[in-house]
Amino acid sequence: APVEETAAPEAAAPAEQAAAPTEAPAAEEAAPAAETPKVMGIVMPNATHGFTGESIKHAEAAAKELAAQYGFEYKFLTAGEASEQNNHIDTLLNEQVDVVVLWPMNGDELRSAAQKVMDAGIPLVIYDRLITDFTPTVEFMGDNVKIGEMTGEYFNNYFADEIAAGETINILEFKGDLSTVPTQRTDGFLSTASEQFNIVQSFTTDWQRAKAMEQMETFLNTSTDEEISSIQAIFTHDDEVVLGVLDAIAAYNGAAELNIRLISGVGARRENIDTFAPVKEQYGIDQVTYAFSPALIRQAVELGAEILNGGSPSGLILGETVEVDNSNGEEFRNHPIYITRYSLED
Amino acid sequence: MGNLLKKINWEKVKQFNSKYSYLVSFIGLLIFATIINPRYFSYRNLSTLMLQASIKGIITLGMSILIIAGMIDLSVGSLVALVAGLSVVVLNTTGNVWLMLLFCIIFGAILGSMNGLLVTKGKIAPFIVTLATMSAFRSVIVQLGQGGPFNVAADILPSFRMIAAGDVLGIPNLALIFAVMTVIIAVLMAKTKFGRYVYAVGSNEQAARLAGINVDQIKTLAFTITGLLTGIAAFLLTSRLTSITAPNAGQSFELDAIAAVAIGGIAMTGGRGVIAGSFFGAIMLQMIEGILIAAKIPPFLNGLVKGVIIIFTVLLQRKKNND
Amino acid sequence: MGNLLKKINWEKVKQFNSKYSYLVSFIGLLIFATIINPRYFSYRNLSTLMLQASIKGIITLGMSILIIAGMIDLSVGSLVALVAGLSVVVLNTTGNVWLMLLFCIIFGAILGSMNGLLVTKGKIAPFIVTLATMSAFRSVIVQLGQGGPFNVAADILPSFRMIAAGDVLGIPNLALIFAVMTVIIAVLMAKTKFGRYVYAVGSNEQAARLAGINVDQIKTLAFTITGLLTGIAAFLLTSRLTSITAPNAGQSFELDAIAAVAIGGIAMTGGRGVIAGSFFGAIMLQMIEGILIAAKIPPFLNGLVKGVIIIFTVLLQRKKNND
Amino acid sequence: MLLEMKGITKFFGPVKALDNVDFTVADSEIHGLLGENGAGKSTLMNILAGAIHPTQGEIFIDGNRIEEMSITKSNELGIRFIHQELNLVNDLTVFENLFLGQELLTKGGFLDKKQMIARSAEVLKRIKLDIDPLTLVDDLEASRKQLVEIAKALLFESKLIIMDEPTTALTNKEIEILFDIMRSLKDHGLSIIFISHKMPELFEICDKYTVLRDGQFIDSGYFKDIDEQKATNLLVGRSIVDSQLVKEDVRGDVIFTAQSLTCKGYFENVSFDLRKGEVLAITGLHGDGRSELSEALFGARALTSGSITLHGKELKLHSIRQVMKAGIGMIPRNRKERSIIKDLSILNNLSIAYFISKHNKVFISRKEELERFRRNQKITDIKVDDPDNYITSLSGGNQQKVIVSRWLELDSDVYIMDNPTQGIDVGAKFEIYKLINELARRGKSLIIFSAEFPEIYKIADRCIVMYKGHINAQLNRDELNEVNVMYYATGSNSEGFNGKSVKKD
Ligand SMILES: Nc1ncnc2c1ncn2[C@@H]1O[C@H](COP(=O)(O)OP(=O)(O)OP(=O)(O)O)[C@@H](O)[C@H]1O
Ligand SMILES: Nc1ncnc2c1ncn2[C@@H]1O[C@H](COP(=O)(O)OP(=O)(O)OP(=O)(O)O)[C@@H](O)[C@H]1O
Ligand SMILES: [Mg+2]
Ligand SMILES: [Mg+2]
Repeated sequence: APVEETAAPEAAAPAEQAAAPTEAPAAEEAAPAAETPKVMGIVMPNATHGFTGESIKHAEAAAKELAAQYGFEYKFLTAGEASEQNNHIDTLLNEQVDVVVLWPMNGDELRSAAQKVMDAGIPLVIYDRLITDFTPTVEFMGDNVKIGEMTGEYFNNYFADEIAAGETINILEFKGDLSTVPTQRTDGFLSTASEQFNIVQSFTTDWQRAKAMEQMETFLNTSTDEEISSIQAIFTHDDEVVLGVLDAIAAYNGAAELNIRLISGVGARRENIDTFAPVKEQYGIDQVTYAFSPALIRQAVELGAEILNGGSPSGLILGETVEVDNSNGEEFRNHPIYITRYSLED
Repeated sequence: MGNLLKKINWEKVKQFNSKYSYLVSFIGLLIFATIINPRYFSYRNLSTLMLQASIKGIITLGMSILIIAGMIDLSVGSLVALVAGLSVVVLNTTGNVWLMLLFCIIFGAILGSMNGLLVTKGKIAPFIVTLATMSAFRSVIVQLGQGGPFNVAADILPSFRMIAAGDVLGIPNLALIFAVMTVIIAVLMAKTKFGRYVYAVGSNEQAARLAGINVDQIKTLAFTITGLLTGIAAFLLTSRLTSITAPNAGQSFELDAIAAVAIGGIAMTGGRGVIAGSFFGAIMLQMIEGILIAAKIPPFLNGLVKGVIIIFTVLLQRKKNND
Repeated sequence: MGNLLKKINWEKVKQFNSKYSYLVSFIGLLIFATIINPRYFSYRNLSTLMLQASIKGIITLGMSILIIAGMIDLSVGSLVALVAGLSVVVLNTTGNVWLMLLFCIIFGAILGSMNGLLVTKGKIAPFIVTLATMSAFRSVIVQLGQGGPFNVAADILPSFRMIAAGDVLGIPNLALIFAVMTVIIAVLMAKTKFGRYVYAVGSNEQAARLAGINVDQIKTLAFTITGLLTGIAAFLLTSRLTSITAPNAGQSFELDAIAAVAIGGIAMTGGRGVIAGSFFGAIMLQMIEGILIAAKIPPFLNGLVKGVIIIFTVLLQRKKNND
Repeated sequence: MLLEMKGITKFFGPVKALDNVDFTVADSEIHGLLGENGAGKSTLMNILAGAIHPTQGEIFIDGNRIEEMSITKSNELGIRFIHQELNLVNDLTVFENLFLGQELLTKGGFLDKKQMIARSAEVLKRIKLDIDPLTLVDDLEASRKQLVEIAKALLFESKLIIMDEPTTALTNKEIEILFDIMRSLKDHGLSIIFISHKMPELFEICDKYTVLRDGQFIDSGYFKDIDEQKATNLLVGRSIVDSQLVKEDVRGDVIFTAQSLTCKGYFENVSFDLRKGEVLAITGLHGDGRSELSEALFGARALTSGSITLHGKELKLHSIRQVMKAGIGMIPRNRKERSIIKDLSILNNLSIAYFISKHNKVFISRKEELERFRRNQKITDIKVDDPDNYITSLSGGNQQKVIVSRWLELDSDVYIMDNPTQGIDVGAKFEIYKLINELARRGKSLIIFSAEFPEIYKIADRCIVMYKGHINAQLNRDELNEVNVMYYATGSNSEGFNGKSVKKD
């Protein structure tokens, strides 16, 4: 994927680019009669799992901060599926907002609505989903395919010896759910991972730790010892899922010898990094995860604020994906991505 | 004689109150929304509201029939996804919108009647049958699309999306279609034998059977009509979205439809309520979304406020019913 | 006289069949699973099965009471999340597991009774009340956690997780707790006045009232007990996961519980069925998950196969019931 | 022959409900079908109407053999069936119920509401039923519902009307109207099968009889050739001595006082008291507010004003449970809707009220439940195979016996019984009367709401006659005769000066 600009979280802060307006602490009170404040419309998916939940938190926090800083208003809308997001866009168009920041449930389903926004002459910021054959004002993306690709490459390096020796490496896959994001992660993985990786079984976890745990438990209980012992690595789509898999491994008391050496996740959550060392020590399992931070959404909101302030960002901006494994786990805690992510806690 | 007149009047008043209770809620909600946001009460906003309510609204019509018949359908959301996903394939292959519409109607009706047959021939509770088919329908379309979206081909897209995006004399097409469907179903339920039998079956199945009504047939038909309506909704949804993501298209439409039926004043126990109620119910449910926005409810609290408003809306009607 | 004997025996056989129909399904499913994967039928696997079924199973017990009483509760999944999330806070602040358990039980019961009061005092259908509270409970806990997880503090974690992970003489704690809860609820429903009243209310509310049963009280109690059981489930879930993600903890537990009740042979129309049925129902539902894994069903098709198996399991019982 | 049923056999599982029964009805004939509770009368009629299928046997209508009788087919053949239990759709209006399944349509295929309402009004007028066809059936009380059922059978041209105990919920006046209609239908060439447990009725209206016993055909013939004694013997298979009923005098103190009870729209200013060991009958015609009064006495309907004292203490009437605990039991009318818990077994149905006021243990004991059942089975003669069967497997009369037993188990001081012998056969009725006398002798007080004069006469010490929501007269045992009761029930005494009604004011 062509990266036009790699934006570190704090680098794209619009404060620097924008012609800084008067430092009005609370815009609504500061300029009540002069002119109606500009409005930013933000449309996001519902909080249905940890990632969307944290994303909403960051998006709202960012919107609040920036609104106070620059004196605009914002409307924050979430929805459970695409047609409701379409409805939200209609509502925002009725309200004649000045910029729309949209995180579509699924890109193509919002095409028609996105087109309407553009047709109405309203600048549109799209976050994290590609809409086929459509160019919004500006796009900001985490890169799910890239995460998959990087995981594949990591697996190739980790098992370089076995691959060189022509061995087949059996692995398990724990998907998120059945939607596009997991599909992209898997596609990316398959595109780079060596052909010698053999996915023995795939599970769909609905991003739930409990489900992943049950699935792993059942796999361990109902497979032959040889089958179990043959598994060398586990590819997952999410850090929470990793914890579920580890729970099951920890609870395993069967006869088979476990030869799992590597588990991959996505998220680089604090809770997971905490387990890196103890898991390595107890079970000899290495972990790798990719910092796909829910705080990235801040940058989309910042792009919206930039537009409201007269800036004109454009094109496709890709969020940074950082690889975190046992080697840099502790270091990563000082990384801006990590710091921003947990900045909202008291 | 004066006594008799009095009696009739009293009955009429009571009947009116219980019959049009949904209007009480509707007006209450409208006032509430307008207080929160004075701009709410505008033609443009209200017509958008109806447009927004239309797709789920059409499903709500079907759901009302089922609930009046004492049943329920949890599979409509998945059915939307299944029909809509495949209809994209039909459209892309044939390039013919009418063929696609026909497909949606027929395939929807077939899936609906499948639910109906499982309920009547299999003698399984509707809740369970449709819980199972909810899972099955979704699974089939996700498998067919391998998790990915079904996209309307680029050449057909611009004209096709105008079905949902267009309007007639300033009235959005979707709103118009919703209104027409409501009238058709309202007539079906109030003015035909079928409608009468649906009420009878929902109120007292045994009595209906002893009156010579073919209860199984009515139930199957109710499911079939719901499937058909859901098929139409799938068609419209496809035009509105121009892309169907199998895993979550139509997600939780069933719950929204059921909630709409309930706040439209149709009894969950069957046998009572009118279609006009579900029409307003669907619109009210959409109004709640609008209220959440206007009142600037923090996103995480949307669910709480929505739940409270639903309860409140239903309560408002119950009061009137019981007096 | 010989005639009479014959008569009685036949009745007994029929009664046995209809009473223990869930066993027919259970054995059927077990054979099916074992054919697919001979290793299925092992002590280790069966005990894990029961462990896995336990948390939702305890909720299923509550759901059975409600369904026997002719009601339903869609809010249990959200209730689990709300109670579990806050219980983590209680545990982390007090460091006392017993206090946390007490909190889960009491808070669960309070939320349950809230549902019950809305149903009885508000005269709103259980489906609608709990649809609304499902949304509300979830919203509250997501708001409190601001979308993020509630993590058990690191110092308490190792001992705390052993509640769910531990075992007694090789029997997993969770399985044991589930079994004990089943016995308690089974006795409650079969051997006490309360249980008898629940059946009566679910079968004919008016007759129950005229026999002196305080129908509202029984309904509220049924909801309260379900809330309490769900609170216990939340406690166990917290111990099992040691981290509660507010937006999706307990997600769709309600549907699983209802499906388990149904395949356990309890009539969705109320008044009939036994608790042992839901025990096996919960285990069967878990078996289906196991079968999906053992049969290596492609993930996209899981839903289809699950739906088919549910229908099939219920059908298996109906046949026996009606003959 | 209009109808011939040949060799009808029906099994319900192992239970042989009908055993090779023959049954014939000629044109223009009112045919009484007699039998004890559980004899198979309803089953036979259900088979005739196509509601259930016989295990064996044939049905001929006008000499033509009918294959696979179904509800629709029997309708088309002109057979109407008024079921023993109410089968109306409560959420529909009267006219919608009347035409249910046979709606009139306009040319466009839509429901012809206007015509259906007009025709309904006609038929309601014919049976002298003063209700608006647009009334919701739910708002009608049981006897009105029963009349709507009857009206439903008269709506279309028919050849044969089956009436399965149509009079159990009706008052004398309504029964007379029904009989008038039956006679006129007969004049028009129709035949009617009439099922009842009330001998005088049968002798008054029927031409022929057929007796069933234990599912078997016993005898058939003309009523003019037999008398009540003979009929009873045929029915029961042994002779019953009716003269044993001895009423003793009441000497107890007043234990129960109703003071100025008013329930707006139904009854007004009702006061009476009740002595220990006294049997008080309350009777009247439709619109007397009697049924609402019975509910109010039990706390099942809120009073507008007034109070009730029991044992000198004022009753808390807002909770049925409290009323029961204070020592009052009540058998409600309309068994199917108000008493039968269809998913519970016979055993559990019998026990349910006992738990409310008598049971103090933590657990239910099956042994005790069985004992309770056996004891009552002896008293009320419940015919049952296995007490663990669902109560719906019992015949109507036997269900009623279970319900009576349910309340006897409470050992209450005061019993309110609303139409307690609904559908109970001659033999068992006699047992129940004996029982009531026995209860009174043991110092229990009873308030019996009934419209059956012979019943009242057999058991009552005193009788309150209500008229339009007021107590119109209190008759002592020596004043008790049918003429007197009718005189006050129709309000003949007050006619001319104050016939004011409290109904729906
Ligand atoms: N659904 C059923 N299942 C099992 N047994 C039944 C069923 N219906 C009726 N029976 C049995 O069939 C027999 C005849 O019952 P039926 O209702 O015909 O009696 P009946 O003559 O109408 O009595 P009653 O005067 O009490 O109404 C009874 O023994 C009854 O228990
Ligand atoms: N086979 C039938 N089925 C149902 N109703 C019938 C049938 N034959 C006649 N009727 C109805 O019976 C009613 C006659 O009842 P009734 O005898 O009270 O009236 P009538 O005017 O006295 O009769 P008549 O014409 O003999 O003097 C009519 O309304 C007619 O529709
Ligand atoms: Mg009978
Ligand atoms: Mg005449």
